[in-house]
Amino acid sequence: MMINDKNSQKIVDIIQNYARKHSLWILAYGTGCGAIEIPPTMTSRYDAERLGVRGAATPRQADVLLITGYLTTKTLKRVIRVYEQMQDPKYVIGFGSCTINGGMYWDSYNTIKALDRYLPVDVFINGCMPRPEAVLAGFAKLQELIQAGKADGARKYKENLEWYRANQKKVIPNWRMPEYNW
Amino acid sequence: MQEILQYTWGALVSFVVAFTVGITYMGLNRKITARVQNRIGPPWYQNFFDVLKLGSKETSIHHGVMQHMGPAFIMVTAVMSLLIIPILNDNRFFPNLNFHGDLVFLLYIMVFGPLGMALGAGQTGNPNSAIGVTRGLSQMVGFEIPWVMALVALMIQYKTTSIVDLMNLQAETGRWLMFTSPFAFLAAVLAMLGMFRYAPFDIVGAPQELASGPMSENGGKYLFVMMSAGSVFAFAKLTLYVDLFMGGANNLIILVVKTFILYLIPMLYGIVSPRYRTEQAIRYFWGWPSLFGLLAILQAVFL
Amino acid sequence: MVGTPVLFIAIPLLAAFLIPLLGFVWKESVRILPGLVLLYLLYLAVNLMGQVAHSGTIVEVIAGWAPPWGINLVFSPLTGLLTTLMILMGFIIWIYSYRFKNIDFREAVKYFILLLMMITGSVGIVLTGDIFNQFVFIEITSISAYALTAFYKGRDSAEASFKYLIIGSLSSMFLLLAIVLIYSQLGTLNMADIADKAHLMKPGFKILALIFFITGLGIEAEIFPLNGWTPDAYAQAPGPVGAAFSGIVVKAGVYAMIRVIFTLFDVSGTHQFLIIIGMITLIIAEMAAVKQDRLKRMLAYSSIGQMGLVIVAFGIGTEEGVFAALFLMLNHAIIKSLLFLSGSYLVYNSTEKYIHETDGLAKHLPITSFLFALGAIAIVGMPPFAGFWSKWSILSAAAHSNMILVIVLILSVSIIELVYYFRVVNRIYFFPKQKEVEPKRPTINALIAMSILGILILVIGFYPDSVTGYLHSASQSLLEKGKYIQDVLSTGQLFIQ
Amino acid sequence: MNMIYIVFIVLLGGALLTFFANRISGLLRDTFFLLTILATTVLFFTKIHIGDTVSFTLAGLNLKWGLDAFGWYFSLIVLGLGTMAAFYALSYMKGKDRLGYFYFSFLISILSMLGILMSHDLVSFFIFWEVMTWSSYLIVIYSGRNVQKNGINYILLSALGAYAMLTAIVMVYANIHTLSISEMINTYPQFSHVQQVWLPVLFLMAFSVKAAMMPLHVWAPGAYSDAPMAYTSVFSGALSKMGIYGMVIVFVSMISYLPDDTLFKETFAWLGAITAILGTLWAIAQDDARKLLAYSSIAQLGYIITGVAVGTDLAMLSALFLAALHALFKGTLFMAVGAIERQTGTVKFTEVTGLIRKMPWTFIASLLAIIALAGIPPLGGFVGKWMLYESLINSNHYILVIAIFFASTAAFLYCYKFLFGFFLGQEEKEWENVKEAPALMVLPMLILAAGTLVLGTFPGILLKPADAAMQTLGYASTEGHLWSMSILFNEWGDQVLLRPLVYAIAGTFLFFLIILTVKGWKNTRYVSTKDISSSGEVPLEYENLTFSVNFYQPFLRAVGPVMKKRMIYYYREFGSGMEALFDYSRRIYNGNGQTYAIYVMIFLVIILLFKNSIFG
Amino acid sequence: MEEIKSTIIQRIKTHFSDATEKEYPYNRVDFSVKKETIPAILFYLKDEMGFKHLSHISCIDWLEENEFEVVFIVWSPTDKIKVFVHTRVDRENPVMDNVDMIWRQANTYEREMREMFGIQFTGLEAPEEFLLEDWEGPPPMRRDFDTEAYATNTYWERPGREDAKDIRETIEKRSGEILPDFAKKYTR
Repeated sequence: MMINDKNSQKIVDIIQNYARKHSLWILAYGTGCGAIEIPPTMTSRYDAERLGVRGAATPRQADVLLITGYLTTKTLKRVIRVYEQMQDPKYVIGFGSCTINGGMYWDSYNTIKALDRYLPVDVFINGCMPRPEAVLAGFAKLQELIQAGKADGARKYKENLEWYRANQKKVIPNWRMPEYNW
Repeated sequence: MQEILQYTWGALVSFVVAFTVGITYMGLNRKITARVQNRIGPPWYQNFFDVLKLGSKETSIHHGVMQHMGPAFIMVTAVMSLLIIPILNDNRFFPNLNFHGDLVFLLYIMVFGPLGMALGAGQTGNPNSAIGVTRGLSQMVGFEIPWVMALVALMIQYKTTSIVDLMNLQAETGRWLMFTSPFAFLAAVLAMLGMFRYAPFDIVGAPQELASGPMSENGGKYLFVMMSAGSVFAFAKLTLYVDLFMGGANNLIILVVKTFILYLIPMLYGIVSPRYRTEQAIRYFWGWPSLFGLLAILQAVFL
Repeated sequence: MVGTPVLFIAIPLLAAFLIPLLGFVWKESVRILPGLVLLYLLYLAVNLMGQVAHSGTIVEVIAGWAPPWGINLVFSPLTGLLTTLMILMGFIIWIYSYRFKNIDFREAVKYFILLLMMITGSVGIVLTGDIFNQFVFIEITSISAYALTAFYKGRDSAEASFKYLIIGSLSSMFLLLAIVLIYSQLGTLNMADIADKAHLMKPGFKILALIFFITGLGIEAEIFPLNGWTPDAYAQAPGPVGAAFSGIVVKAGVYAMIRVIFTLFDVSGTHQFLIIIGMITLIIAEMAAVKQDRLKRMLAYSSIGQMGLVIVAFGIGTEEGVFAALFLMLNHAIIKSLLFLSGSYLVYNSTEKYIHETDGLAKHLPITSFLFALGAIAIVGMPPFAGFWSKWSILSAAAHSNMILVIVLILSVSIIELVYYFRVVNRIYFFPKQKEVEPKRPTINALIAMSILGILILVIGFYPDSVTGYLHSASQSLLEKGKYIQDVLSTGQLFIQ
Repeated sequence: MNMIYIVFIVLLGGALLTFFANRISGLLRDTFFLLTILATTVLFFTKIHIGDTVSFTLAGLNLKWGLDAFGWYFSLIVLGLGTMAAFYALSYMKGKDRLGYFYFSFLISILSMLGILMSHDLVSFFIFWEVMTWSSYLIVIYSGRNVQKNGINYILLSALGAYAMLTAIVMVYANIHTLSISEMINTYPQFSHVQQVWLPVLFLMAFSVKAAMMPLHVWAPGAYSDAPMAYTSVFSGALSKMGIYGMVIVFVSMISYLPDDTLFKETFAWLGAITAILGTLWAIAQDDARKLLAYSSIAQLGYIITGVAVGTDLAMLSALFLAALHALFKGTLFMAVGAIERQTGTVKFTEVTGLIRKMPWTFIASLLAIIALAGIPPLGGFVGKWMLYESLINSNHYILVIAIFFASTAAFLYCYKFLFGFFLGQEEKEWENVKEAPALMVLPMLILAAGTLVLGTFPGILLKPADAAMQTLGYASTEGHLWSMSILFNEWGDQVLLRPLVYAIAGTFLFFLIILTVKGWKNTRYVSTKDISSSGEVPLEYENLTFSVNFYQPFLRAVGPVMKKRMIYYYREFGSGMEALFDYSRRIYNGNGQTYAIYVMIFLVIILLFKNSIFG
Repeated sequence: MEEIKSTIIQRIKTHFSDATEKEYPYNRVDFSVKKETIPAILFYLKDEMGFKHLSHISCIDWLEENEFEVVFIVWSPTDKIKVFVHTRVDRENPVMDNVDMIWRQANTYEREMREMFGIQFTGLEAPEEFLLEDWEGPPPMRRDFDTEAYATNTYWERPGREDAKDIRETIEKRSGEILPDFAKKYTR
């Protein structure tokens, strides 16, 4: 890492990112069948807590939004709301095929097919459903990204808010939500 | 002026010590819990990461002035407790504000912060916060009874309301109060279970039911200050117990050892316990702990 | 010398006969004449009071027959005070009833004649020094009272009047018996003479006569088991007549009884008996008053209770006790009259006179309601109104005689009294008005009458010294039996010489 | 003419003028009212000096009025709070009916309280006591709500107490033939033992009714909540202190001479503590702010009673201090409730929420008052509480310490409920247009609340007059002696206690507040209370998310057995029993002429039968 | 069991002349009635015959017959017998009587059918929105609603997913079953 490099990080950022990557408080949005994969990930078999991953109770306290499975339009609305309530820096992990391309719900009349059209996803974890090993690998990837300062989904979301909003409003016709305020 | 500088210095140093030790204890708590559950668990320094991360959060929201001030309230309590509770037997290194009657003062200043924070939690408008606060306050009324009974028993027995006096007494006689007033110690320790709000008395901020209750709307810097204050306050409370019942400490290492042993009690009790409902918790504290407190008073009066 | 006591009897009697005659000439004179008479008598009474205070008791002999043979009138501080009070009350009631209920000429003639007769009779009872003469006056009073009770000619009024008549005739019977007993023993009817010679009577006869007196006069004085007539009569009589009953007639009855007990006979145990019987009267009446649903009945029971209290105070028997009793009589006359007078406007158009018909009338009859409330507060003995001072005197008198139980009972009963009066006042002020009730605004003369009473309450309340002097001399004159005898009998001797 | 007369004449005349001016114009009435209370206050504090007396004779009784330091201390409470409440009332009562009546009663009750404090003889004491009762009763029934229940309860229990006192007074009068209070106190040791015991009991009965002590408190919640809040602040803050005033005199001057005085003192101390505990528990259960504050007043008076009953010099000092402080904070709180009632039309916690941004000044005043009430340092309440604890510990009342501590800890629950219920929580659309109360209402609140703040740092302001007051009661001067003995003053060697602690608290607080504010200042944002993390759900405007029903249900469940039977229940049972008895006695008069005639005969026969035993 | 079933059939047939029964083995009896009879027969079953429990209300879209079939399943806890009550509703004008005054839980089923099939229940008092939030298309469970087309139009699809899009032909090949025409059009 070069000091003069424009993309390089300051020492403060390195320390902060180091702390951030070791303290990932997840808000597990158990939308679909993926929710069942979270307990083995967190409990003694795979013990994600050794990576600093820990459940958070509310979006205000959380760092990572974990979307575990298909999202109906009705759920998407809540997910967007939750994401917007989280504090920067914040990350999104799409979990399972459904978040990538719709998975087995590809032609459902009320399920979105690609999450990254609506929210900035930092890491996708493939699988239907992904095993806890895959989940841990996803977290490891996220940590890598954070340390490198590349997990900047939140910034992207803020910058491209209009595009995201347009996509969101396309599937959520009746938009009754407050303005975005972190 | 000299004095003020001295006290400020003492406060700063004890704050740093308390912060470090308190956060370490919290981390150790997680580690030990994980080990008990047959997990590897986070490293012991995990909570430093957490605090640092919370401190490095870029944005924060608040719902009004009271919520903004809430963490400051609880920090005041933590710092004031530290200022009053003697850290070591020898007052030279950490000079602080001890005076006669500081026990009574402590009892009140220790609820100052939670009440201030409760106001902040109330202003968020989140029903979970308010529910958590009501449970917390109710539970506090529960455990204050045995706790005050234990303290009153000490006051009766040793005719003083000063912590320093009690510490000097133990230093002179060489006997710890936990042996000379066992019932008071029991009552106080059982009250401590409630004070630390670990299981089975963790309904206040139960993440599953109440979404962490009073803290549910606090993130970023607010949670950062709260967590730091919690750690400092926990250490202060443990130090108070050590001072009162375990003869104080002559240097920091002994203090850390003693406080850690004491800390194991609520921690281990919490690991193996399910959760009480609020009224069950209150009845619990008004049962055996209060009986021990009563026995302590009887012992103090008649023996 | 502005006049003699005999004018108190003669003028109203004369006026009573003149009223119908003058009425033929000028109809309004029927209403005006009694007032003029009473005003003159009030002037006379006040003058005589001053004279009495200056030079002692006035004893007037009628028809030249000296005591103990002839009839005499005694205007002592005590009787003078009561006379003044009665005439004052009579005058106020006259002001009040000047246009009351818009009664027509014929009825007005009856009403004012009867009212005058009743006042005359009562004054006579107080003033006379002859026991049989007293009996006659009692009869005059009673008969006018019967007639006034039935004044409305309704079924209920007639019934009440009839009850009163029955009980009243029992009263006359016993009185006559007692008088006969005394006459057979002592051969005299003059009270001073009887008092002088009472020790000559056989004890058995003496007690028997006393018992007959107590029974007969107790009916007039509303003692407990003898007062069955009272609530009905008070409730059915017109409002001012109720005020006259409690302000004038009962006072006369109590006076007669007390005179008999204090002056005529000196039997041990009477005082305790008075206390007990008064206490019972007080307690039962006040308890009964709580559950009344008719305003005037409630006031009637309250009146009974107050008379019981008066009798208790007399029963204490010390100078303080008598003072307290007289003070209470004075206050009760004023306050209870005020309550009756204002109360009868509160239930003016009602046939049943239910308490709940007074709900919310304060908005429509502000002054009347205010005066009623003032009366209620005063009668329960709230300082700084008149009632407090009499209560205080009774209590301190009882305390000086070490009667703690009496004090406790009186105060407990006061609490009951307070409850039912305040309930009514609350109703008047704070309940929504009943739709069918049509409040009647009091006429100007009624307002004047009630206001005079209200002002009297305030004056006595804030400056009790305005009356205590008279009351003290009156109570001394009641207790100084020897002086009474001497005054009366010596007058006669003077006359003979 | 003596100034004492003039003060009373000013008050009485002002009351009458106010009453009659109501007919002419509202402005005139308000002017008279304000002028009267201001003139009284100014005259009282400038022209009447401690030690002034007047005496005169009325109805053959020697009456004496005067002012001593003890009365002066309490008149400080009465006139201070009274003036503030008067200003408040002008705005609070605007537009209501029967204002002449209200102001008249208000002034008369101020007069009666001053009269009580200045009475040096028993009769005028009693007279003013009763005037106080009925003038406050007039205000209790002013609103017309529940008059037959709450009003009658109040007047009934007051009369019970007053008549007990009257009994005691006539006993004294019969015994020593004088009515002077000082004479009574001087000769008290020579009374017979029975009287020595009964006199204090009877006096205390009267005083405990006014001080709303435990078995005699049933009137208080209803009466406090039914009176207009402008007066309730005086009612709870000053009028109930008259009970404390009397109690202090009785305890210090009479009970101390009893050989078995400890029993008395223990009993009353415990009654005070039980009052505090039960009052607190009941306050927690209330959903109506007026009721909550009423029960809270009962509880607070419980502490004061305990302090008075324990009666050591520190306990008495703490009781006097707490008495004044209670006037300050409870006056503020009742005024705040009045402001909220006026602005929103309701006083239920379940209905009104989130007023903090609408009524910020009211909130600040309430916050300060609540902190003082809870006894949390650094506000004045803590000083009083601390002295109370210290005195209890020093006088070996350890269990009492625990009881009081329990009550004051449980008090946090209702304190929080008050603040949360009105000011915090969701900001509902229903209360969107609520405005801050008029300045005339806010300023008195803020002044009183600032009083608690000042007293927390400089309690000497109030402790000095309290000390002077205690000296007139025969205590040795506590200045120096007590203040150096007490834990409060020891370490600092300064009569103004706690100042370094206060500075430390304020400094720490400000330090962390600045840290919180400065850090990420640009990225800290205010969001509305509708924007909460409720599982991603967006609350609709009409959805009320505030948690306010069954607020302390778990706690109440835990203490349920204590609260099942209320005292009022026993009173009601007694009352209905009495009513049945009355109804029975009414039937004696059955309206039948023959029966009445038979009564006459029976009477005659009975007397004839027992004539020998009656007329022995 | 059989006796009970026969008495049930007996009683229903005597009371409701338009009811045609169909017997199943074990504890099941089916009736078909006209839609006007539905409230009456359900009332009768509940009040007179002890069928206290409404298990389910279901709907079948008979597109070819242009009718909806609504099935009420009721259960008698005493007799341990379930009764299916079938009725047919016109598909063009799907209106029928609301039965949530008989069983409160019928409300939920009816709301679901209203959203998913577009059957209007007269007098059903419930908010419009139940399962589908902000739904603007036709009732999605009708067989003539083309889900795939809707999804393709509404939701962005990630390019590159072409496999196994329509497996109808594969199924046809594997099983040898010949699908009817309507199935070819409306199912996958």
